[in-house]
Amino acid sequence: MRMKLIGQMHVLVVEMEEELDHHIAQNVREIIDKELKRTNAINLVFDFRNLSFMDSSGIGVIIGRYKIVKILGGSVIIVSPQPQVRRIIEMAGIHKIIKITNTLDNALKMV
Amino acid sequence: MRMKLIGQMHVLVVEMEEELDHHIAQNVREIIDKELKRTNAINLVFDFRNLSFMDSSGIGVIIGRYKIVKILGGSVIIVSPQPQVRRIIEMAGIHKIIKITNTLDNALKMV
Amino acid sequence: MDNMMKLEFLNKSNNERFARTVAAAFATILDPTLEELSEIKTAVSEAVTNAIIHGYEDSTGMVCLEGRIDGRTIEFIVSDRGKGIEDITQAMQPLFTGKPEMERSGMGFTIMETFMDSIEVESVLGGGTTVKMSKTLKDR
Amino acid sequence: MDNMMKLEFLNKSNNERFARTVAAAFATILDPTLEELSEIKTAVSEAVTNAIIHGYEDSTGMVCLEGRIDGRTIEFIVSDRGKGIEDITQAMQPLFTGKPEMERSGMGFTIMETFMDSIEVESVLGGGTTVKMSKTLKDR
Ligand SMILES: Nc1ncnc2c1ncn2[C@@H]1O[C@H](COP(=O)(O)OP(=O)(O)O)[C@@H](O)[C@H]1O
Ligand SMILES: Nc1ncnc2c1ncn2[C@@H]1O[C@H](COP(=O)(O)OP(=O)(O)O)[C@@H](O)[C@H]1O
Repeated sequence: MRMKLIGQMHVLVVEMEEELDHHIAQNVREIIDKELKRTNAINLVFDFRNLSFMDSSGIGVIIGRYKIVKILGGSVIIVSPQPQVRRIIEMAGIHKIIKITNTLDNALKMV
Repeated sequence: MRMKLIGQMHVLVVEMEEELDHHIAQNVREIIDKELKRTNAINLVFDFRNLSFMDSSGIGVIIGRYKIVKILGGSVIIVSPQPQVRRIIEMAGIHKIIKITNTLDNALKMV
Repeated sequence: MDNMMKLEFLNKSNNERFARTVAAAFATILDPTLEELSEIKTAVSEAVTNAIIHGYEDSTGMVCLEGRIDGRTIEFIVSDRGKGIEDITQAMQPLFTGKPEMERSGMGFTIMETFMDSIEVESVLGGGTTVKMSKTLKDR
Repeated sequence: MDNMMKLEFLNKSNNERFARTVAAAFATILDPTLEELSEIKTAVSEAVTNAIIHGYEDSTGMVCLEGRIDGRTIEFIVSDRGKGIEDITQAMQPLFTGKPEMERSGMGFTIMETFMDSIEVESVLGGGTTVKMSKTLKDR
């Protein structure tokens, strides 16, 4: 997992790698929440380009962050989920409340 | 596994893929021996470029074919073994009796 | 039965990935499509994660993953000897979770049902839970 | 002990690849180098192949692959309940094989010894064979 802050837009970009399951989720959650507090970011972009697998633990991570960011008045955007990840996202109905787009550039225009 | 015959040189080129273990070896042996008979080839080139794994069952396959080809008066050449495969070959001393080279072109010049 | 395997492992969360990799490696024997393989991996990941976090919670125990192949049909049985499920019908409802505080989504069983052809759950309170899932792969 | 797993599977030759993939997936928990991973995969492949072809020959039986992790040390135990080895010292000699007609090279034990840090073989004639191998991985 890598993170970068785009300060003037208050966007935290989280680039996930490999596989997001319950084991990984525990860490990811903590790190993102700390970073949101530390940086005063209010928008969150999940860059899923390099995420090859996600199970329902990932749904919990996304929805949990969505709730926090909503309270801050910002939004969550998902970039480029691979087919397996996209199916999980759609099965959970996440695409109805969170925007999905193909490139990081697009995501940054949408926040 | 793919095979091609270079008729005027009496060379049978065997391109191995994925992993060569005891399970695969049983088949490989039979197919090569049949093809040597059918085509009257006397030289054998093992193209190992795309072989990602080999265990000691592969040693048996190589040495077994070496013995047959020697009787026919031809030679065996190994092309481009990956590191794991090369280690097994060297551990078994195969490199002392069989030539190893980097390209198929080189191998064809060497038969 | 054409093939079978049985894997037991500690209920550590870093074994979740290990267990679904094993399931995928076993399924590979049937030369599945990429889609079938990722469905199997996901379904097994859900069942194994449940055994680890809901079955055992903070206690130590072993999780069992059995695989069976019969023709083009592959079956996985994930079992634990943990706390068991009180109301299976409720547990299997989409979005139901016993652990909202852990940000569980309650989608685990729904994913297993969607990605596999059939699923059967047996559970004994205090005795453990067994989830049996099967899927018939496309002829190749 | 930090982690453990136990895998049992039928003595079918298409499980050789499955078993070494499982060993590699278990070792992956320790984040090994590519070289360490391929050494482990090869050593386990040799032991499992031996159980299948020498242990059981044409009869049906189960092969067991256990894995244990302790710090940076990983141990694998491959066992069968097959015919056993009469003379272990002879069996472990480089180039010795009981099945030259199958084009076995007699290099299996030599590869296990070279790729792992230690190997112990126990065998009971008619009772089966257990090969225990361990390797301490580089700190990362
Ligand atoms: N192996 C198990 N042992 C005990 N309870 C379980 C087990 N598997 C599932 N459950 C119960 O069923 C509920 C629903 O499971 P699931 O649909 O996978 O959603 P989630 O894991 O997100 O809670 C769990 O929250 C838990 O209460
Ligand atoms: N699990 C086993 N059960 C019975 N005999 C075995 C077993 N493993 C090894 N052996 C004996 O030891 C010999 C040497 O084994 P190895 O060095 O792996 O070479 P290879 O498999 O090429 O014969 C075998 O040929 C066999 O006779």
